[in-house]
Amino acid sequence: MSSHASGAVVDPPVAVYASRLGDDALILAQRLGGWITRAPQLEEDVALANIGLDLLGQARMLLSYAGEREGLGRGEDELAHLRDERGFGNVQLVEGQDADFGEAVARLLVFSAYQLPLYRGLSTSSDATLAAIAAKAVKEVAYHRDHATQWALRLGAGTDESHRRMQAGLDSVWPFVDELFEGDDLERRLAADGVAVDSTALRAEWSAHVGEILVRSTLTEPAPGAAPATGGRRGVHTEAMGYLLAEMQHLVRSHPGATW
Amino acid sequence: MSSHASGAVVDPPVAVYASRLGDDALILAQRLGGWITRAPQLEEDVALANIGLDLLGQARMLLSYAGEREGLGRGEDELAHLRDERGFGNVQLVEGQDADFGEAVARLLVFSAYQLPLYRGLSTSSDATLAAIAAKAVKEVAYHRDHATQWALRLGAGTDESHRRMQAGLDSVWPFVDELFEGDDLERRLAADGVAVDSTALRAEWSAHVGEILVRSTLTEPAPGAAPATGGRRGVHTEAMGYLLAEMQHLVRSHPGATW
Amino acid sequence: RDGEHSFDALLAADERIEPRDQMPDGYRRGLVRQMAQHAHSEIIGMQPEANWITRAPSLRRKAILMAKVQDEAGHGLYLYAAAETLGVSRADLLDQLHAGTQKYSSIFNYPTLTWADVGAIGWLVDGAAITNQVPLCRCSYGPYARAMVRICKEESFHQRQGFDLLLTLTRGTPRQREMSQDAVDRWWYPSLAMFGPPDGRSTHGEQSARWGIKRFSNDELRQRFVDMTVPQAAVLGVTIPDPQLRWNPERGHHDFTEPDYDELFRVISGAGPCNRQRMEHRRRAHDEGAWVREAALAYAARQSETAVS
Amino acid sequence: RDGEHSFDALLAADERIEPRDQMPDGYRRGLVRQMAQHAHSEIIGMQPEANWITRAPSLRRKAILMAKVQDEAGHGLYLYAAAETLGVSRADLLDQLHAGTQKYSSIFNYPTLTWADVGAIGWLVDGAAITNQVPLCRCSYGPYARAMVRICKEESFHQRQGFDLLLTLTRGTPRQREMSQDAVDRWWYPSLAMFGPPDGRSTHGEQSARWGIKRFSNDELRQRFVDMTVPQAAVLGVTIPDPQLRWNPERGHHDFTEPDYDELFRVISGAGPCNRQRMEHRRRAHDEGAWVREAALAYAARQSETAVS
Repeated sequence: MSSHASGAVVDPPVAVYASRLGDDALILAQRLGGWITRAPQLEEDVALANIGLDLLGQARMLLSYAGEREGLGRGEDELAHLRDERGFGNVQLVEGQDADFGEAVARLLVFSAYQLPLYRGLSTSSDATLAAIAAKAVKEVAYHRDHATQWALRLGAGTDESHRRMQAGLDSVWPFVDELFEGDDLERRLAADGVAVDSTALRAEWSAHVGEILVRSTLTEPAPGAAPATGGRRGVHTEAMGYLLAEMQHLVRSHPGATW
Repeated sequence: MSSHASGAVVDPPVAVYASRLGDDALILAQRLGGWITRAPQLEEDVALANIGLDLLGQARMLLSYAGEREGLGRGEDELAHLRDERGFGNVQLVEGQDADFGEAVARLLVFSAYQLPLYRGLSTSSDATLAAIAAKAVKEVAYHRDHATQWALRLGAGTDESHRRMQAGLDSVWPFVDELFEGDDLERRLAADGVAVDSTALRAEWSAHVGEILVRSTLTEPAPGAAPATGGRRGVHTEAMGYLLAEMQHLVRSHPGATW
Repeated sequence: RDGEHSFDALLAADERIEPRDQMPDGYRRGLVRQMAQHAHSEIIGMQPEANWITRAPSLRRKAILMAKVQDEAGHGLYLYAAAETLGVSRADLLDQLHAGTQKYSSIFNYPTLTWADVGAIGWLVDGAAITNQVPLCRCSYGPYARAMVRICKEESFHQRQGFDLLLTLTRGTPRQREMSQDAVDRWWYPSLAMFGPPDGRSTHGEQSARWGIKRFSNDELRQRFVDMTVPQAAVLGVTIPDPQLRWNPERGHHDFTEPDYDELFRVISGAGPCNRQRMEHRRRAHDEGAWVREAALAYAARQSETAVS
Repeated sequence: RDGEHSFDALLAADERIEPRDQMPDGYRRGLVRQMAQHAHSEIIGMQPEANWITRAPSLRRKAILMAKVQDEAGHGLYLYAAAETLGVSRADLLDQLHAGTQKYSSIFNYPTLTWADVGAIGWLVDGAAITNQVPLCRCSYGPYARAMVRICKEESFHQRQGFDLLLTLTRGTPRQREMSQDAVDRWWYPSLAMFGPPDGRSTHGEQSARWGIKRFSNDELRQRFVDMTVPQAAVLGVTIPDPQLRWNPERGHHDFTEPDYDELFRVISGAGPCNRQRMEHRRRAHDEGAWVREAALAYAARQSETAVS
């Protein structure tokens, strides 16, 4: 599918790159938004909303920038609400609907432990806008990672049931880990120019952090996935994605041209 | 809200009436469609698909007729996919997402026991199209009611767990019973002309059938609801409806003017 | 300071009662009941708005809505904390909410059917809440008064956001305008009913007034809300669904049609369109979160053991 | 008729083996394995298409799709029943599916990402299935052969519906055309892989051929499918994603690029994009339905007791 038909950002590379990272943040924010009023305690409704808001803020800046560099007059809302599924470039990890709080913690741990070194690297990007967005976001994501870490420790070492559920959550998100560090030509070229971060280089820090948490919380690292996810950056998603987008986009799609 | 803005059928009365009955069938078909691949056994996947297909067929004929009598050039698909929530006239009973198979059986029992005498009455409507649609549908709905009845008996008198769940299903759909027999001015006027069926007159047969099933299956009739549902015919729905429509309409809304 | 004498003296001097002060049992009980009900309303009130977070039609509005619902959780936390100064626990109060022995505001038992409902809730429901709550910033119980100061500041922000949302719709497409009018039509009378029964039928009013908890009657507050809201409706260009509504120059107030108080009592007693759904949602979140709370307690206990040993 | 002699005689005469006939253990085992795998494929194969029932873009297409998925459940029922003539039970076969000890077709481990995928599945996947299955209508085991006759009739109906769906898209808007090409791009090679490994790497082929179960080799069937499909693609106006694809007048067949058989083996052994999801969905439906099946059994037992007493 030519990406134009699906609404994907296709040019220039920096716009594609910004839209991918923006999509990661947007889709996870959407999932976290669905948690509010369903959290195990009020403090956690507040915390998940906070993290969702941070991610949504990152998504807005990144998608706005993608639209600006694309130069076709699309802003954050056109990109969020008027692209088709095949036009989204997020990793599949962020699409999943959490079976329970244990899975939500596992997903956030895995994602924030990836996003933190990514944004830290990006904060020295030769692209001043990306650098500024990332510099602001690093502080937010450090909090996300810490929050997920604290919960992983509590759940992993809490009760037998919480240990079991936290482990099941990890098992469930683990097949989506490899895709985070996959990289592709576009990213490599941008990284060579000092614009992007080479995501394959982030795995060491990720493994060190997540590995330490697993040990401290007596959780077992799931076996390397037989079927690692792949394709999100090329617009190949899980079947959960279509339902997420239907919900997210329906109102805007129902009122062509309206302002909200 | 003026019904035009929401896309509701507003004139002539027979078109409104046909669209209401069509919406009942459409929305329940949509819910049954979601059951396929999730039924307790293969035979039941087949049966629920059958019932869903019957209802979808009724919906298509009723909505096509509504569009025809409305005379604005709208067909079944415009009515199904391009009306807003406030423009749908179905009863709230059919909107609910079943918590389990017991609730699905309870909903189908309650609904088909209403639809059967309704269609039987309508098969002698002075409106030849409505009469023909109803005459065909009577046979289908008789099967639906029988199917739901057989399951209500099996579950009610099966095991302790199935009894508990079947009772919970009944309790859950019971607040939506009164609305079926509520009637309104439009219906009364059409009934006086021999076009429509006065739904208030259907309750006796409904109660006789459902009451007998409850006795035979040792189930308890839930207490009359403190908060009976109302408003579906005027476009006031439950909060589940918006999500159902987002899923149902998203693709069509995403491709304005396309043919499928 | 000692006992009831100083309690009366503090009241008379319009000073704040603090947790360590002695106070009549009825005062304490009434305050706990009111603060709990207020906290519960914040928590249950998250649901009708959260219903639109995943469907908000712009990312800016999504962020505003998410932040608003988050604020409501925060308000719940302040209020439970304020109630805890009187020797009750949040866990017990939540149990009473879940058991149905403590109430929450009837307004949250109506469904949010369209995006415009989010605006109408902000404008009308938060507007009514502020009218009710501003006087509470000066109520006699210190922790409650201080919580209300913070809450009112945020609520008035929310009310402006709701107004702004509606204004965008009323200046938008014909369908958007219809959507706003429809929302106002459905939320107007339930908002009026938020002030409670008319003074003649109100139960706790007099004693609360003497204790400096309630400074204006239900009807006074309702009138104040109507007078504040009518000119805002004109700016929005929506019609308030009350043909009797008009300015009465003799009274210096608007005349208006009272809400259906029988409906109010029905909804309070459980018969609103969403009572069952709201309570089930709340109980499910609580029950499904039990294992998480237990794990956190077990972990904390183990940590403090380790710290001691 | 007695024993192996008559079994061989029946095979030699190209007559059907029936359940009461004696047959070699290997024949029986192989048939059970193949019929079970075939039945499981129908059941799991419902999922990728059912994924679009609630989202179909017209009521007519929704009805067609619902009927198709229903047919697949029906095919599963025929095939389990045919397998049961060999002394196994559907419940046991399902247990083996759920335990992962029996397989299903690898094709259903790919996701349906857009509406066009529903068309591509009908056109390509059902097209490949028919190519595989038509010869089975003449296979040596009677109940299997008769089940296949019914199934093939319905499958060819499904294939035309899939083609018609895609044709509507390729004659539609540019976005619809792109959507169809994208679907064909993603489903082409997995469909080619449905015929199994190339003849050199196939495990059960020879014995099955001798027993009259498999009448053509994997590669013969794959070639037949390609030759049938290429002109249909031209009518649709979609490009088959194979730059090597061309008519070879000497062979009287199309040359084409083989699918990635390593991927096929990976997907069969559990590493497709949706293996986990499909199995979890299937197991969940089965587990969540256990109480219903138990209730039906308990009720039937009580009914027959009552009938006897």
